[in-house]
Amino acid sequence: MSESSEQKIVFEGVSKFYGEILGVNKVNLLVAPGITSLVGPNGSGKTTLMNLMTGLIRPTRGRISILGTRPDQPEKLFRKVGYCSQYDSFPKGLTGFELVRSMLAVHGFHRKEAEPLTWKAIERVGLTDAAHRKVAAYSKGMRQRIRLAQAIAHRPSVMILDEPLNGLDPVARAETMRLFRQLAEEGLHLIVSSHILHEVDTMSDRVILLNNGYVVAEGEIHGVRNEMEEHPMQILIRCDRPSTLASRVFEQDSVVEAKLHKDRRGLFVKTRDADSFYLLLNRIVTEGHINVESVAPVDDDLNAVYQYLIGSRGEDQ
Amino acid sequence: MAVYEHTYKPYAGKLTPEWSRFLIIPRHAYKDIFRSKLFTGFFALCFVGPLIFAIMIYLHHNINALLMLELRVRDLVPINAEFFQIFISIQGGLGFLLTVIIGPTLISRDLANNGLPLYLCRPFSRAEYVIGKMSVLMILISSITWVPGLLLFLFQSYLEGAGWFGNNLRIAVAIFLLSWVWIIILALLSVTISAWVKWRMAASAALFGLFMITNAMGIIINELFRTWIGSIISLSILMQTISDGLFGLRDSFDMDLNEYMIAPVWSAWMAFGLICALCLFLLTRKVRAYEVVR
Amino acid sequence: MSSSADAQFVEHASDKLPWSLWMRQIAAILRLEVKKNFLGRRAILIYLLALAPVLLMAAMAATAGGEISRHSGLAIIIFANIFEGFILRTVVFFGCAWIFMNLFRGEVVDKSLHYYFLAPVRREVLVTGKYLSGLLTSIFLFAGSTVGALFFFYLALGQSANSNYTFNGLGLGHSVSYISITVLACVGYGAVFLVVGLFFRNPMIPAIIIYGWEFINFLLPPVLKKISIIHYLRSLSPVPIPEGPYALIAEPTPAWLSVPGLLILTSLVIVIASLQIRRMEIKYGGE
Amino acid sequence: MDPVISLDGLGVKFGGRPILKDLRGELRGRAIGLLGPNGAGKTTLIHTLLGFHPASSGTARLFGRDIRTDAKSIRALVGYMPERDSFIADMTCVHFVRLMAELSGLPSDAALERAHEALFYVGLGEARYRKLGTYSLGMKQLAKFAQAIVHGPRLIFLDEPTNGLDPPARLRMLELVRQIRDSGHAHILISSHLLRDVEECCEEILIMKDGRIASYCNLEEERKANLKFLEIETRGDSDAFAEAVGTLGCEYALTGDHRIKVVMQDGIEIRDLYRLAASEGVQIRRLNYKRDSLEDIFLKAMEDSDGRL
Repeated sequence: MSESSEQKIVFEGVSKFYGEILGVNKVNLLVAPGITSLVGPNGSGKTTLMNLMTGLIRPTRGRISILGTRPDQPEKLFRKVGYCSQYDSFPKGLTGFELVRSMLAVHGFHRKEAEPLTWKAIERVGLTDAAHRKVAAYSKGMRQRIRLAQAIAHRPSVMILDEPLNGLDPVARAETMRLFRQLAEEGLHLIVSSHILHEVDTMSDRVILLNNGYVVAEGEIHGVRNEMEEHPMQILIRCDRPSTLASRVFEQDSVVEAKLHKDRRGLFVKTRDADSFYLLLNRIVTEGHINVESVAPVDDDLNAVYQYLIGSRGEDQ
Repeated sequence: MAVYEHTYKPYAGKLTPEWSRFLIIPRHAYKDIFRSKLFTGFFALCFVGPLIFAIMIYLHHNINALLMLELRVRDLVPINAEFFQIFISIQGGLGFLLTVIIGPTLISRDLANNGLPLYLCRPFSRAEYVIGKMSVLMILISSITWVPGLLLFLFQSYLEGAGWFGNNLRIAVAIFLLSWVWIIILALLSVTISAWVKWRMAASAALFGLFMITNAMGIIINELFRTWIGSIISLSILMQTISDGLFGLRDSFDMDLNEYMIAPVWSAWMAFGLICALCLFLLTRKVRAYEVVR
Repeated sequence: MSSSADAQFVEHASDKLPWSLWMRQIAAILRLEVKKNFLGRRAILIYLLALAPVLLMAAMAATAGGEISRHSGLAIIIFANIFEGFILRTVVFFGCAWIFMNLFRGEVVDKSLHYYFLAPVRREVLVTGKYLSGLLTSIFLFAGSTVGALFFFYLALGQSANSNYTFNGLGLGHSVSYISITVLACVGYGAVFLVVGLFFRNPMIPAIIIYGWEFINFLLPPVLKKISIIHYLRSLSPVPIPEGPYALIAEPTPAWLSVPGLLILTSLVIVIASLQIRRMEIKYGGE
Repeated sequence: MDPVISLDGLGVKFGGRPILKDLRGELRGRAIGLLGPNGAGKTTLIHTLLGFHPASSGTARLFGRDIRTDAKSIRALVGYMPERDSFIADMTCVHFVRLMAELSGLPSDAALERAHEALFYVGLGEARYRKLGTYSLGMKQLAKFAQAIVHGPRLIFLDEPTNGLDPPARLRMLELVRQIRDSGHAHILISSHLLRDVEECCEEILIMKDGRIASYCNLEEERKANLKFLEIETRGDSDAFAEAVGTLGCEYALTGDHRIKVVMQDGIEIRDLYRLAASEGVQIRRLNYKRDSLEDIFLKAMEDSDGRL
């Protein structure tokens, strides 16, 4: 095995079927350190991909290697992998502290090693005050965080996190994302799935888009956007007289569409040549017939990429 | 062309009377239950008993038929309290099987799917919920116990003549009360078990086991301590004691009960009351919109 | 990111079998599981089961003590019957069924099995740890229950007969046999139910089938008898109990054969469990 | 007109531990966002208003009806979409929604009609004849939503309605909420952790912390209050542009590559900035007021209420 694949997560032609039902199909991936987000509709195979990485399920075809280890060797794999699954359930009757410590003990840590690691992990997710309360009495966000603590406690170099922000309150979301960034900068692999696109946008280094079990796009977000040439740039200009603006923007041939916002206080403009359009806008506004409130590109983000590649049809309707 | 916009609209129509709303639960439950052909078949079989008993009553009063079958009235089972008691206990046994089949999932499925808040966030109380769930069983078991039982009784009084009805009114009362004791205990027990045991098989087993184990324990206790306390611990002997009390019979099933083992009827009724109270207590603990974890 | 602890593990794994690591892991699993077995809500049932024979014998001692002590010969046979019929076939059987089937099935129902599957534990180590925890629990409870039952039985025999039978007669030997039979029963039934809990989605039915098999054991031809646990346990009983008129008599297996036989059966079953769990996928159903 | 919800010293305790403490206030908005960190008591408040928990002190009124005495008639007026997966086993979706309507007192036929209407409205098509057990998470959310509106309630509680939804489903859910809000027939109370969702469909915000009300405000008014900071993203010679802005007399700061924050002075308009841009040949790629976004409001409420964070 080459030096580079020892440092990466590798999927080679991986397919998983549950009976006749498709989990994921023909997945080829090479994931480098940093935050990689999995995005896609429900049932598109995100969780399947994560469960495959951690050996909870076995691929029907293909080969997976996590930093050079096969997922069917749990005794080696989980020295370097931590998985925060979506299952919101816990062994009965434990406090948060006991949960993390006893799982560390199952890892094989001595008690004197396990305790400081436990406290460190609980501190990192901000649960120190609640550490000695029963997990069963935790709120949803706290349960989410103690699962996270359990996954990072043994200091893995790969973290797999299935919707780790689900149920967290705004403050905890921001803190957790900060923690992820910090871990990524320490050189960890973080595989994160999420539905909240603007958060994925700000947090991740690269994105893997899944749909119906297939990988439909992967890479750095803005890179993905730029490759989709056939889609012109869309810009929203909020102003007091959008219809006047509309009549002016067609001076330029590269503008393909101008559409009023529903509330009639803004205009969507689609153009193939953004540079010259912005310069035109400078002139129009300077002339003084229109008062602009705000200007923003609409589709320079993951949301737009998602719309184009997966569409707004979402689930099985 | 007219375009109709379908927007959110409030409801302004009539509402059903509040007292009748608990019946919504059995109505919907039956749709589900009778979709199973097996169950429908079984339920139909429960009416074979009443038919046979009706034929027996009929034969008693039809000399021609007897002649044709070459039977004499003497050969037939006499129609008396015991006759009806046997009828009710057979039908009650079928009612038990019915309960084992449909009882365990009544509440447990709602609990497992977290459905209780959906019921209770509506103008629908906990009591209505429990009564609704119990009435799923109460209606079914009624239809195979006291309803045909009383019909048989009326049939017999019609054929026998006016005097019989008046002289044997106690039987009718016994049929009715015993059926209800049985119905209430089955419905309450199964609803309670259903609320506490989520796993269907385990719940069925628990219901079955409850009768078996209490019976075994009761008998052991009776034997060891030479007492009748065991007779009211055993659910089946308890029921039989109540039955005998109501019909005015004694050790009617030849259970080889020794004299000292026959529990006084009042103690049986008290045990019955205790069981009901215990079930209700357990139910109120579990049937809640939300569990509060401290 | 690698900690010193990490490096230590790798070193272990590479050269020889890491027994000390396995021992630590088993100990950790044991601690977790034993706590769950004893303190979980599911434990109430086994406490009741374990308590039942003790209470029964206590009640007997309290009320019928005098009578029993007059016919101590009969009493010994009565106890042998209670032991086999009630303690062995009912309490230990269902108790073990409950404890051992819950080890894996219970965690699937609670959706908490993945915590173990996400730890760097060999699945064989996991099976061993869980089995030992079940064993610890069941032996503690049911051997305790047997001891309690014996205690009240001797109490019932009355003072004079008591000391006679217990210390001069066969009593002490019988007691030791009864307790060791209970322990062996836990070992054997435990292994069987561990596997049943792994293989079947709904273990209730196989449990009932096994119960039936053990129940009709006396009717079986000698060859089939040997594939059951109750047969070996019965062979060890200090007071033979007739199997009834319809029984096919099989030569009771001598102790030097039946004890290792049971143990071999057990280890075989554990190996099967380990193989099965290596292939197990987490699905929890309804996903 | 009565306020939708009026809180009158409402307190709730579980086992002696106070969860809600002396809540006071009158909520009147058409769509009210209920925000707060985990454990702040949001869900408890909803449950108490539904009558699931008894008030230990004070009381609350919905449309003028007291929760202590009129719980049943209140529950006839509200619809509730719980946070957790909730349904009734082994039923088709239509059947489920119909049953729920009947429990609210609708006659069987009317219930069926309304069930189809509600499902059409939330956009569950042919799938409404399928069993709920086969539904994906997003569809279950929609079914849950349908049951909350089927009986035409006047107040709808939505507990984390967008939780777990994928992006298109989330947009659809928010659109539905806005439609109901704009129909004027029902008030909506939404509890959520996703500030952006609340921002998109609520008019009023109730922020809770530690069982108390940390802030209650009208979003639109809050936003209008602060129109001084402009954030601009440019393409071209941004340093020159920034200096030119400085000559207007505005304070400015470069916040990153091509990003400038400007404090607008009285008498200066956005048009003036465009004039500068035109003369410097700079493109203004992004321009907007740095309003008090909901996030700011939220963080401020968190700080105000206890000073630490």
